[in-house]
Order: sequence, then C-alpha cells, then structure tokens
Amino acid sequence: MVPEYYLVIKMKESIIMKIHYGTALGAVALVAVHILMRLSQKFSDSLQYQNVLANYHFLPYALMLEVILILLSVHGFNGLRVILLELKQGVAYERAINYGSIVAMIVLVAYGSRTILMAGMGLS
Amino acid sequence: MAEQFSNREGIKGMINPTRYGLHRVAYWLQRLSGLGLLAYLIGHIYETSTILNGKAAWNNMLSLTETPGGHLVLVLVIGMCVFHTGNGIRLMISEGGKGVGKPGQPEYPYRASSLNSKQRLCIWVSIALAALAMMYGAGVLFGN
Amino acid sequence: MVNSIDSDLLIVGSGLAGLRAAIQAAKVAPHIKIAVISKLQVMRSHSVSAEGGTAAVLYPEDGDTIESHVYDTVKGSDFLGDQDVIERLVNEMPSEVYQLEHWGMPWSRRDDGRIGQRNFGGYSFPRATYAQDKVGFYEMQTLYDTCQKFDNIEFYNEWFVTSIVHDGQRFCGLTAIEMSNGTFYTFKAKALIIATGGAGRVYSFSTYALASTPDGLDMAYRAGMALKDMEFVQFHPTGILPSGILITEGARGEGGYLLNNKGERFMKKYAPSKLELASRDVVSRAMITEINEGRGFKHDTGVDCLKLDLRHLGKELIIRKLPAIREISLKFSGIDPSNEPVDVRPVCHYMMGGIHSNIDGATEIQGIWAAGEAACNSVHGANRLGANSTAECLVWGKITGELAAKYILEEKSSPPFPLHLVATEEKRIYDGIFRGTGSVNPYEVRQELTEIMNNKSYVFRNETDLVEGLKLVRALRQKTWKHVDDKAKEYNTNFTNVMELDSMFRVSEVILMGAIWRKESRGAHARTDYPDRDDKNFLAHTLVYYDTKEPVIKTHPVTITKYKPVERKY
Amino acid sequence: MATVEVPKEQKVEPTTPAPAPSKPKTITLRISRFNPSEHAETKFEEFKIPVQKWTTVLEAILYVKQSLDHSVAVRYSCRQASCGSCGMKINGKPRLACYTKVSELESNVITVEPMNNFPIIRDLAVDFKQLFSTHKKMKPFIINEESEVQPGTKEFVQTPKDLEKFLQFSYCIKCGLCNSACPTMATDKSFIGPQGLAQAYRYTADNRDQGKKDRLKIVDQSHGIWRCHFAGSCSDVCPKGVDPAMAIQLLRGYMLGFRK
Ligand SMILES: Cc1cc2nc3c(=O)[nH]c(=O)nc-3n(C[C@H](O)[C@H](O)[C@H](O)COP(=O)(O)OP(=O)(O)OC[C@H]3O[C@@H](n4cnc5c(N)ncnc54)[C@H](O)[C@@H]3O)c2cc1C
Ligand code: HEM
Ligand code: SF4
Ligand code: F3S
Ligand code: FES
Repeated sequence: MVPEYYLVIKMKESIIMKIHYGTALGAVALVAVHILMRLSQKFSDSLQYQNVLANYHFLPYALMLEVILILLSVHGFNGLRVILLELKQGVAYERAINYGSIVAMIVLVAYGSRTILMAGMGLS
Repeated sequence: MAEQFSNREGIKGMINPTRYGLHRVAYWLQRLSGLGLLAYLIGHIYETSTILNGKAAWNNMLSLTETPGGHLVLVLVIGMCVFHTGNGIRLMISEGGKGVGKPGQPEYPYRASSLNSKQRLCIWVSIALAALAMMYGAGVLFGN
Repeated sequence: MVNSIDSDLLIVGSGLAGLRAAIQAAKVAPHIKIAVISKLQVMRSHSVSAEGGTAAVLYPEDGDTIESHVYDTVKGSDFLGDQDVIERLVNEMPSEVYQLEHWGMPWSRRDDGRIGQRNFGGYSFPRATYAQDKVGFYEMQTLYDTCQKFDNIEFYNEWFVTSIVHDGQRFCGLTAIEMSNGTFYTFKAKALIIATGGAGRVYSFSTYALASTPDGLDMAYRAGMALKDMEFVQFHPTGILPSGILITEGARGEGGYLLNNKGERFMKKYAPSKLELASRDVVSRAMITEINEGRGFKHDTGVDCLKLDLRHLGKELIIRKLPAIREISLKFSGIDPSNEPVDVRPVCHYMMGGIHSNIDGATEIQGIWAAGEAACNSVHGANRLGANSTAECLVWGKITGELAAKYILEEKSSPPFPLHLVATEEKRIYDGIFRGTGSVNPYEVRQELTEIMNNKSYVFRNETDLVEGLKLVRALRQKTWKHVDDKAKEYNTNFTNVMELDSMFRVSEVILMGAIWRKESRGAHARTDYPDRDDKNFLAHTLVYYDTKEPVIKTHPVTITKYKPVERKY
Repeated sequence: MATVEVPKEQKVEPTTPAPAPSKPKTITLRISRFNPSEHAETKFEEFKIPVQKWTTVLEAILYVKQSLDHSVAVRYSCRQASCGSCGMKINGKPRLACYTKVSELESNVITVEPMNNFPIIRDLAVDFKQLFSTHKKMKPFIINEESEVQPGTKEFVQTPKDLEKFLQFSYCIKCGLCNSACPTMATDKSFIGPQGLAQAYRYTADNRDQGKKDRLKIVDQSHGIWRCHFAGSCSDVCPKGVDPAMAIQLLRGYMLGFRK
C-alpha cells in the first residue's frame, strides 16, 4: 500500500471526507436558497443584466454566493480527487492529484470571488 | 506480479452499472452527476464572470446559453443536482451506519440487509424527484 | 541445483491440528522460524467442513464429569482406545474450548452468556460444544486469524509436499513443489509436525473435501513410519444424496429421527436406549441392515437410502441451530428439511487410523510429530465418537506444537542433510510420474479405485470381498496410469492429482490388508464372517510398515488403565 | 442424562411415485484459458458436457478436467461452499462454482472466467496474496490483554445478543467474490477492499475485543475505508450473507461519530 505521508498537508483521510460531507450539507441548504431566489421571479427576468447586478450588490446574497462557491469548489474538486485517486495509483501521481485538486479549488474560488467582489463593489 | 496480468476490470468494470443491482446504478449515477455538476459549476462561474465585462458581454453570453441547447443542459443539470442531492443525503446517512440494517444471523437464501427496501426506495425516490424536477424545469425553460 | 529453504519448524497441513500447533509453537518460541505448508490455501483445509461440535466437559456444576467423558470415549472406541491417551484428551479439552473462546471463537451461547452444548452420538451428557453447525469452520477461522498475530509463522499456500527426508534416526527436511510456478524445493529444518488430515477420498461416497487424499499418510509410510489401525474407517450415518455432503449428527442431537420406508423409527430395534444417538458404527450398521432387508428408499440417482426427518423440530429451531444443514439441503438437494425428510445414506467420514504416534504425538523418528486426523495416537480406537476429532486436533496440535518448539530450542546441531534422497525423490516424481508414458486416464483409474473401496470394504465386510478388493486394487495399479498430460509448470493440478492417486493406491492397500488381517468385528470394522469381538486375539493395534515387496503387518499393545473390556451396548 | 422418549410412530406420507430419473441434458461450457507465462492472451475453449438437475458448475468443470482436458487449472476443495476456493466469474458475475447449479443459470451456454481484480495464475486459478496480506493488516484477532487463558480461566461472558453483533461477519469464507465485484477494486490496486474492511468490523464489534482504536487508525488512510462508496456490489455477490457493505458503513459510523 502506498504510504500515506506523501501528503505534505498531513490531513487524515477521515478529516478530508468529513469536510466533503460537511460541504455537501452546507451546500444543500444554500443552493436551495440560491435556486429559489431565481425562481421567485420569472426565469428569463432573473437573467436580466440589471437584475443580476442588483443581486451582487445585495451584500447578504453576495456573501451567500461566496460561501456556496467555496463549499462547492471544495466538495467538487475533492470529489474529483477521490475519483482520480481510485483510477490510478503511484506516489508521484497521487501527490499530483492531491496538490492539483487544492490548486484547482483555489483557482476556481479566486476566479469566482473576483466576479462577486468586483460586481458587488459596482466595478463594472 | 506485473499489473497487466492483474486482471483488474478497469474503468469499464467500474463504470458498467448493470449486473449488480440498484445500489451499483446509484453509485454510478452519483459519480456521473457529481462530475457533471462540477463541470457545470466551472462553466457557470465562467459564465457569470462575463458580467464584469459589461452588458454587451453579458448579453452575448446569454445569447449562447439562452438557446434550446443551453436549456437542455440546464434541464440535465437540474436532474443531476436533484439526484445527487437526494442520493447524497441517503449516502451520508448510510455511510454513518444508519439505515443499513442490523447485524443478525443471516438466513439462507441470503439477502443482504444493507440492500434493503428502504435503501432501494430512497434511490428510486431520488431518481423520481430528479425526473420531476427536470420536467418542471423543462416547463419553466421551454414554456414561454 | 535444487532450491532450498531453511526453517526451524515445519508444519505440513493447515487444518485445525496444523494451525493449533503453529500458534502454540510461536507462543513457546517466539524467535524460531515456523513454516506452515499446505497444498491448499491455508484456511481452505478440510477442517472447515466440520459441523456439529467439539466435545469437552465444561460445566461439572451441571452434572458432567471427566470420568463420564473418558468412559464414553473408551466405550465408543470398542475398548481399542488407549485409555491414558483418552484421559489426556478429556483433561486438556476444557481449557482448549476456553482458549478458543478467548481468541474470538463465536461459540453459540446460552441466555446467561455461557457457552452452549448439545447432545451427540455415544455421549451420556450433552457435551458437544457448538457454534451453530459450523464448528470446524469457526474454529479454523479463529485459529487462522490468531496466527496473524505472530510474525514468525510463515504460510506456504499451495505448496505440495512430496516426501519426508530423514537420516534413519533424525528428521532433516522435506521436498515440496510450489504449485503456482511448479518449482521443486527442499526445506531444511529441525522438526516436523505432520497434520495432513484424513484420507476419506479413497472412498467414492465421502463427506470429505476433494483434497482429502492420503498424501501425508503415504509420505510417512514411505519414510518408514508405521500406519496404525487403518482398517477402522468410520461411516457416518447421514450423508445427504446425491452429493455425500454431511448432515451433522447434531441434526439427530437436536432430535431428528431416522425412518425406513414403513415410516418406522427403526433404531429402536438396534439401540433401544439411545436410538438415533447410539454411536456412529451402530447406527450405520442398522441403516445398511434396513436397506439390505428391503426397507429402504430409492433415490433419484438409483441409490438406496433412508430418510432423516427433522420436520417436527420446527422451522424456527432449524434456522437457529442448524442453518448450514438447511442451506445444504435446500441448495444441493432442493429439499427444505422443515417440510420434507432428507435422503441419507452411510458415508465415509473419518479415518480412525493414521501415523503411529504415542501419547505425545511423537512418531518413530526423532524430530517428527503427528497431530490431528493424520495421526493415530489411538485416542479413538475402533470407532471415534462425534465431536472428539476436532477436540483431538486441538489438543495434539497444542501438545506437538509445544514439544516441537522446545525440542528446537534445545537441539543444537542438525544432522547432515542426505542430499541423495532429494535426488531420488526428484527422480520418483519427475521421471516416474511427470514424464511417465501411459494410455490410461488416471482420473478413471481413481474413480475405479474408490468404487472398489466403497464396494468391498464398506460398513459390512467379509473375507471374500476384502481379498477380491485387494486383488482388484493391485491389478488396477498395474495399468499405465502414471503419466501427466498437462506439461505446464504453473498450477499443474493434473500432476498433483496423479501423485495423490499414487498415494491412494498404497494406503488403500494398507486399509484392505488390515481389514483382512483383523478377523473379528470391533467398532467400525464389522465382519459378517466374524461377527463378534475377539479380545483374546485382536485386542491390539495393527501396524503396517512399507516394504518394497509387500507391506509388513505387526501389532502394538493397547493401553488399558481403568476400564476392562466389556460387552458394548447402546 | 435424560432417557430418550420413544415418540409415537411417525408416518411418512406415502411417497409420491418416485420421480422419473431426470435425463441428462447437454450444455456448452466455455472455459477461459490463459497461462501468463505461455500465452499472450486469454482464449476460450468450448466443451459439450452432460449435466443433471443437481450438477454444479464446479462438477461440470471437473468433468472436463477428468474426461476431456486434464490441463484445466481450477482451485477447489470442500465442494460445499465452506472453504472459499472456487470463486470465479460465471456468466459474467462472480460466484462460487460449487454453489451454483447449472440448472439455476437457465442457459445452455455457461461461460467461466477467472475472478476479476485478482492476478491470474493460470486459467481459473487466481492469486490471493494481496487479499491475505490485507486481511492480516486488519489485525483480525481479539486484541485483549487477557486473551491467553490461565489454568482455571472461564469464558468471557457473551450473551446471544452480543454474539449477534458480529456473528454474521464471521460467516466470511475469504472467497474474494466481494473484492472482485467492487467497483473501487476494479481500478484501485491499493484499496483494502470489502473483505478486509468487513473483517476489521467483525473483530471491532466483538465485545471481547479492545482493539477498536488500532483498527480505526488502520482503515483511515487514503486507500482505506473512505474509498467505499456503498456501491453494494460486494453484498450483492457474497455467497454467505456476510453483507460486507453493512459492516463497512457500520465501521465508518464510528468514524463519523454517528455510533460510539
Ligand atoms: C463433513 C465432516 C464433518 C465433521 N464434523 C466434525 C464434528 O462435528 N466434530 C468433530 O469433532 N469432528 C468432525 N469431523 C472430523 C474433523 O473435521 C477432522 O477430523 C479434522 O478436521 C481433521 O483436521 P486436520 O487438521 O487433521 O486435517 P485437515 O483439516 O484435513 O487438513 C489437512 C491439511 O493437510 C494438507 N495436506 C495434505 N496433503 C498435503 C501435501 N501433500 N502437501 C501439503 N499439504 C498437504 C491439506 O492442505 C490440509 O491443509 C468432521 C469431518 C467431516 C468430513
Ligand atoms: C448540494 C448537495 C450535494 C450533496 C448533498 C452532495 C453529496 C455528496 C456525497 C455524500 C458524496 C459522496 C459520495 C460517496 O461517498 O461516494 C458526493 C460526491 C461528489 N459530489 Fe456531491 N453533493 C452535493 C452537491 C455537489 C455539487 C454541486 C457538485 C459539483 C460541484 C458535487 C460534486 C461531487 C463529486 C464530483 C463527487 C464525487 C463522486 C464520487 O465520489 O463518486 N456535489 N456528493
Ligand atoms: S465477505 Fe462474502 S464475498 Fe467477501 S470474501 Fe467473505 S464470503 Fe466471500
Ligand atoms: S462494492 Fe465496494 S464500494 Fe463499498 S459497498 Fe462494497 S466495498
Ligand atoms: S469448493 Fe469450497 S467453496 Fe467451492
């Protein structure tokens, strides 16, 4: 079996997976809110440029989007990490997957946050 | 022993949802929907980022997504999301050791109690909810 | 150059006896190298099939006594059992049951948390300690799993041992083939425990695993050790049709009836006080008598049989206490024992005889011990009681493991290794068998041999049949079956099957010769031409030694301590 | 001992007229043949063989070995589903050959292949080294300072209820069918697998054992218990009713804090 300490971030698998479940739970509630808000108006209206921007300007909603973004990136990329980890084994490969998924999470969160932040501050 | 003789079933075996009953189908759908949702999430974040480039860019993007093809994708996403959520909740509860049956002396012919009818019902309900949500979504999106 | 492996203690056979020995040796001597060698994967040994129970006096407070277990066993053995050996078995057993329990054995429990016991044939107290009806399986699992604690026990899964090497006095090593790649090896070590189990596959209708062939017995026999009391073959009353898989005596212990085609519980004629729970030899003879006198049934396959009726026990009890029986009858015969009686017939089940060994399990060669069914320390005499065999495996596994480990710790030097014997053995198996030429299908020969044994030395025997059988066996041996069609090295079971057949011939001959020699009826050996026990001439063990011309028969005295032989009645 | 009562005569219903001996039928057995050191790939050989209604797949294979082609490599021993030797893929699904009747497959063509996810030694015989060594890593024994008896030791008290908590998992015959059906096993060569995980639970759930902490640590690794996604295929194919999927989820319950 591959030793588990190739992970520089020595997080036990159980902790990682608890985060996976935790993020999923958080997401259930928040995604529901996110979708319901969209459905509270006519769908095509919800996509109007002004309406969307208005959403971003509404701070609690923007904050929620940020939280969803973090939860889902963590959950989604960890899910992907799990699948990839099971596909192929090897110390170098697994290290790449573990780091890769962390990097992917950070990139996605950063990219999404940029939108939320800039749109929220009215920079567009 | 060289891995080429290891006779592992490989991805094909992992993916093949037939042969082993409903739990295996649910496993496969959960994976597929998880991946699909991840892909959508990435796309969605890219999609929303165009709002920073002004109304023209945003509308440009809308003209790409607000199409029958784009709506079809959304309907699928709705289905995946609902199934993944429903089945995900089942999994979280079960993987915590709840609702997977109680150990006891098995009786021939053996029927695994972790594959019990409640579990199967939950899977069917997740599938049904996903189907309903997709129909509703399709109604909203394709209706006028 | 032959590949060679050095070790300290070799244990051939990984059934109950072999595994128990390995654990004890590892406990006594944590630093010696112990190799458990088996032609099967370790926990696939025949012992997993043992069903009914393991005898032990656990609760004297409930009325059981050591004396009673000793006497039941002596009587069961038809007074051929060595009584000092029997006392040792009975005295050691209780702590063995508790030891297994401490290692994780899932014994069935009473409501108050104590270990459960059930009735068994030939006992005057319910002392067959049970774990549902999968006793042997659970015992094997417990021992195998406990072995995983010790890092000095190494398992050689699927290594076929072919011969024992010694210098005339002391043990030197073994030769074996690693089956996965066909490589021939020698093992060098100071001590050996033979635990190769029984040989019931010399009979065509048998409860044994398909791997229970007499290789181990034959190895010892060829190496000059005597086989003792081989004419005593136990036929269990209830082998299910058509497969011959065992329906445990526990089924009768829980209250099952045997019925003939008139619907009678015929056992009341033969053993009025114990009925179905008389000892096995008695019940089997009664059944064959019923069949011979026309009161049997005909099974689909055309074989005569009787019925075992469990319906009155109720489905609930059957599911709880006899689940494996239910499973076996449903699966293999399509019968639910709670609705329908099952078809049964006496079936070859146990070899009372084996490698001549003493009360410590020591054989005639220094450094070699024998334990379990392969050994004959005369604890069972002419007929074994159910549940005493797993007990024997545990007790002598422990004793021999301990003695062999101590012997290794004390023994400084090893004798020089007689390499020429390895060369001879290589020639025997490779030139004599693997590269042999022939036209006869060895599997057909095996079928024929086992049928001869079934027809000529079954429950009832007589001079004409036995002599005829011996002639047929010897004639069959002359055919050109010694060859191997499969020429691959990897996992060549064709090769090992032919070697097994080779050993079956020698051991079948010993069984027949012993049976011809013993002109009396005692225990499992029932001669219609000599229907009575003859203590004057035959209160002795038979020893058969290998000789290139014809096996040599000798006798060995029976140890009698407290109980003088009397007439045996149930 | 209580004297045995002689019960009232019990009548067996007049036997229904003996069923006519079922006539053998002929089926085609396709056996996968492969010796890694000699061949480049697997090929199938077909044999026509007679079967009766009670013939098992193992018997069918042994018929071929004994009468048609001696070189078929197959592992077997007990022929009664208690030793775990004869796991293989029969008509696409992992099963015990001695426990599968030809008649219950309801097909005139039977295909037997070696179990997946185990290296092939030859033909139907596969290599169990990994399963055995993983089993050993699970510390499959009672961990308790008092596990060696002293003179006078009596049993640990264990009620039938305590027994039921683990009994079912000790039905495992180490046949490996579960490992060959599990989707994670299909690609993950470091995964402990359902067999090992179920045994880790079997000993942990035993009231005589105190090794829970040790075992939880062992299974909590990147290719440990978390690689099970409750696909249930292990329990679907287990011939002994062990239900490894249940054992795994119960074990994980300890780690998620749902169970103590
Ligand atoms: C169906 C059945 C039910 C039974 N039920 C009971 C019961 O309820 N109670 C009871 O007390 N007894 C019972 N018995 C008897 C008891 O099970 C056996 O006597 C006992 O298990 C024998 O164990 P063993 O360790 O001596 O040998 P086995 O378990 O037979 O093991 C023999 C070992 O030797 C190895 N071996 C053999 N030849 C070679 C070779 N050439 N090279 C390498 N290895 C070799 C085999 O691989 C195997 O590991 C039953 C027997 C049968 C057949
Ligand atoms: C909102 C509710 C959600 C819940 C309750 C949920 C729940 C779960 C659970 C319990 C698992 C683990 C399954 C297992 O152990 O095999 C899982 C896996 C996964 N999830 Fe989610 N999830 C949710 C949303 C999402 C979203 C939105 C995405 C996409 C970004 C996603 C992506 C994934 C992926 C890729 C996996 C891995 C699949 C696998 O291991 O088979 N999930 N989810
Ligand atoms: S859990 Fe079932 S399928 Fe898996 S090895 Fe044990 S008996 Fe076989
Ligand atoms: S099939 Fe595999 S994924 Fe889990 S439930 Fe069984 S171990
Ligand atoms: S031969 Fe033992 S399980 Fe099939």
